[in-house]
Amino acid sequence: MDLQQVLIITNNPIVKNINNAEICFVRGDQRQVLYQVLNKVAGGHTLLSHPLAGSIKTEDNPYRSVVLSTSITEANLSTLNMLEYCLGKVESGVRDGMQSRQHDQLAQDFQMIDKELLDNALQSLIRRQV
Amino acid sequence: MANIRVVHYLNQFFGQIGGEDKADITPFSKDGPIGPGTALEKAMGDDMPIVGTVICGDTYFNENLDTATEEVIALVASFKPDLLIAGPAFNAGRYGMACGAVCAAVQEKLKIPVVTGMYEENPGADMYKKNVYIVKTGNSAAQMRTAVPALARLATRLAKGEVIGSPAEEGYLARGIRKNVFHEQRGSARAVEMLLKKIKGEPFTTEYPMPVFDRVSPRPAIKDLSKAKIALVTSGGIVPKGNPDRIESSSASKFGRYDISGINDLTEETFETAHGGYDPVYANKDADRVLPVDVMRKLEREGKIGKLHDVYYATVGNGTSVANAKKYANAIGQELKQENVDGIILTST
Amino acid sequence: MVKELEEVVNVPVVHVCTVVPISMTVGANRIDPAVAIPHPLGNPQLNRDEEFALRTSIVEKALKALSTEVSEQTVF
Amino acid sequence: MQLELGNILVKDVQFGDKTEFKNGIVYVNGEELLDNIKDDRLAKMEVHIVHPGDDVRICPVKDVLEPRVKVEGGGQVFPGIFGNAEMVGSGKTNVLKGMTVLTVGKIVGFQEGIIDMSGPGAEYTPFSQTINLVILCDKVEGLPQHEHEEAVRLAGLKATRYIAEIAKNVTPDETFTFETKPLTEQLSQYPDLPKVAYVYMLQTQGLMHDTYLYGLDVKKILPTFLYPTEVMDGAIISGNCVSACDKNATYHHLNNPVIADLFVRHGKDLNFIGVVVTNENVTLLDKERSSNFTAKLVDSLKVDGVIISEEGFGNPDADLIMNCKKIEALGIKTVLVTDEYAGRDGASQSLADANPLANAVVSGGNANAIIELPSMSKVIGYIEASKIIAGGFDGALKEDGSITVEIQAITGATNELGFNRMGALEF
Repeated sequence: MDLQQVLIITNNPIVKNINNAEICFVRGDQRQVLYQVLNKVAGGHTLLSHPLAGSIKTEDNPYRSVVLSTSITEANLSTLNMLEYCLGKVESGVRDGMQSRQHDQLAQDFQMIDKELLDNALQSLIRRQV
Repeated sequence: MANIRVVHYLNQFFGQIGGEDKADITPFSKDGPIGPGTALEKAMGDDMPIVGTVICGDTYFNENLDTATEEVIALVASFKPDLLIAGPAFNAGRYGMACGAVCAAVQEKLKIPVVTGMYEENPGADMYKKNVYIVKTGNSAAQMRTAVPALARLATRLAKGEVIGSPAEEGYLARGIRKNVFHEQRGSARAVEMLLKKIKGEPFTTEYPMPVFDRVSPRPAIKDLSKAKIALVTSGGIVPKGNPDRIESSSASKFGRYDISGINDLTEETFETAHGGYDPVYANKDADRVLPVDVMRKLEREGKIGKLHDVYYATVGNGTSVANAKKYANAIGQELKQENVDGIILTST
Repeated sequence: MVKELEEVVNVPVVHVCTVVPISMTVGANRIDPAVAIPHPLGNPQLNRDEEFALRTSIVEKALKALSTEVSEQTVF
Repeated sequence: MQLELGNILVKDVQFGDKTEFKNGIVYVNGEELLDNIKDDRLAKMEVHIVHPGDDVRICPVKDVLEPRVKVEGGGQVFPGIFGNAEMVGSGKTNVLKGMTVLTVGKIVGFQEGIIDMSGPGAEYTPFSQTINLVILCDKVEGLPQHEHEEAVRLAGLKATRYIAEIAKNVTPDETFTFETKPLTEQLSQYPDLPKVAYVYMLQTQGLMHDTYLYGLDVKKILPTFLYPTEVMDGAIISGNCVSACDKNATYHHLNNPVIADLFVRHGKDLNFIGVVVTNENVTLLDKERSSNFTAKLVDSLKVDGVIISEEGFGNPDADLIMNCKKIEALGIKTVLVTDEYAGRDGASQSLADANPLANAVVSGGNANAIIELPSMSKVIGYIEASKIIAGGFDGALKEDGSITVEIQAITGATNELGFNRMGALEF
């Protein structure tokens, strides 16, 4: 696949102008990104990267970029299931009142890590037929 | 040490008032222990007298949940207790619900430790085990002899502020709280042990039972439809003609709340769909095809249901139903709770 | 949505829906299968009376679901 | 493949004029050590020695290593980083037991990793029980994070190799022999015992989350087979900076407890066939592919059961469940080792994925549990980091120097190899 077939949902300000990829910028926290992903998956887009980051607590991490296909097929129930479960995880963190840290000084580092994970996903996808 | 004042909650049967015929009796209290309370008091020892017993009929309690709870709390409070014990309810469903509700309310309002006992499959156990300690009992009053010491033991520990051990040690139903402990063996050794048992087909206990899915346990059925107030909610985007709230056709950021008192039928002239995800022709022609107001009114007239709630709620589920659910179902739910509806019909396209 | 309503309002909720697997996925406990996506409680092919009867039967099934005890996800 | 591990019991580590091992004591010439590991990318480096019971807090810890040196057999410890990726895992290897080399450096803002040598925090990390040679590294101005990570990683590896050299000609205090035969022979060695393999998941998400196998970035591998003894010779090293509580430090890899405990029962209760190494990637297709290959490899090993260990949390939970599901579908029994993020009150959903087939799980504990760490008279590193480390939160660092953190911030606290005795249970 090439980047034209890729839709990136992100709230990370340093994710922009990735060649031909379609970027949907979400103003909001990681939850909002995931809800947007959920909308798209329910609308038939294929989820390509896992909605959660690895080993960075969702309630701490302000930035998240998730990769989907631009093409639309039937909504995938098992993906919806997974998203629901991931959202459960994120929401439980919110309920716990754990979103308590200041992110100002960390913002750049979180942005950089998120971008790095995104680049890894794109590199892995780019040579692939979907 | 001063005595620990214990209050005991019982239903009409264990309170020695009578059987099902007395199940609608309103709450009242008596000094001292009654029925199973006598054995409980004995098991707890001299420094934990049961100073009073509060009794309420199961039917009355369950049919008047809010008022009954308040009445019971007031009676409990009048004894100035340090601890409340309810039941045990064994497998009696309504009694279990009452014991759970009383315990939860007393714990929250009076801020004293509470404990009850019931059979694992009692619906009250499922409902309240997360909030209160429920000692695991057998399924009928025949098991009173084993239930009493278990209940007394945990009650004593709770009253004295002792550290409560694991469900297995203390005999209560697991509450779903994950706590760190130090095991005898390190994790890898435990894993090897568990694997060998699993391969041999021997029983083993997982340290983390997988939640299959974050389900909500089914709520009890409506007993009498002819008295029930039913609310309609739809994710099919049915709105008054002109879409006064400007509900978006997809990714809706809000929900609508519309009064249908006096409306017997949704017509092409009065209602339409704001949904952008399906062919709107059919719903625009007759919105009852998504939100069955006409049928509900007929059933209301026929007395098959008590009342159709005057307000219905509409959202747009265009690929967004799952998403928006988390955001606004809560808000709709809070409103419907205030209105004391008895059941909800949710229609989706 | 159905899950949250049941939890928050603490009363039975029946989900009248066209795609039963989705309803299962979103965690509905009482499920009442409907006709088709654009007209879950109707059928434009039928005449007015027939359609009303069809809708009545679906709603009555929903009410039956509300008044039936269930212990797990149940399709009526 | 047969390996004899020779443990040299280290009584103490002290600074000295010459780096050598004498009378049970490791003497370190600090300047020579720093000389050996110097890197243009690192501006300032310091060496400290800390002991169990010291009133010392180390923070933020990047990696923990253990000095090991090949005495006999091919290759060298940390193959692929050093030398030509020659196969390791046979012959003899000496270990300086009881000490670690521990790197400290602030690489990203939210990086974590506290080791308290005494007090309540010490109970949660195994590295409060070892004598630690601490190497503190500061980067030169403007060095990008991935270069910084690499520089600190190499500094740790080089320092460990430098120290390990002194163990080469020492007669070990105790020796242990581990052997795994080639597959067909191993399968027939104990025909009556259940055959067991180990599925070893490694964090491979990208910067700050990487692991290396014979020097190769593990996100680029397909799941592969290893003899357990290869791991003991440093075939797997950590490049992981995040998630202190449940990342596998290089020390954990070298001393992998699953491998150790499977060997304890090997030939008695089970037949330990070998190790399948797999990764934890970011895309779903990569996850599917890796878990397919893992299941296929496990199937080809003809085993009755596997232990699967996770590293990290979040999307790796999906890999864990996929591996479990696909291996169980083959009729092979699984036990999972993971940890939990159940919220501070322990009431939240623990993992980001679940499946009823995962019915045998060992938990390394709830990483969100809160702990109060009193102030320490000495801090090595940057205590300000505790304000922003992943387990910390606003107000975590109090004026008296005490901090309130989730145990997530403590290095190795909820290790998912099952290194510790701690675990979470339902109450």
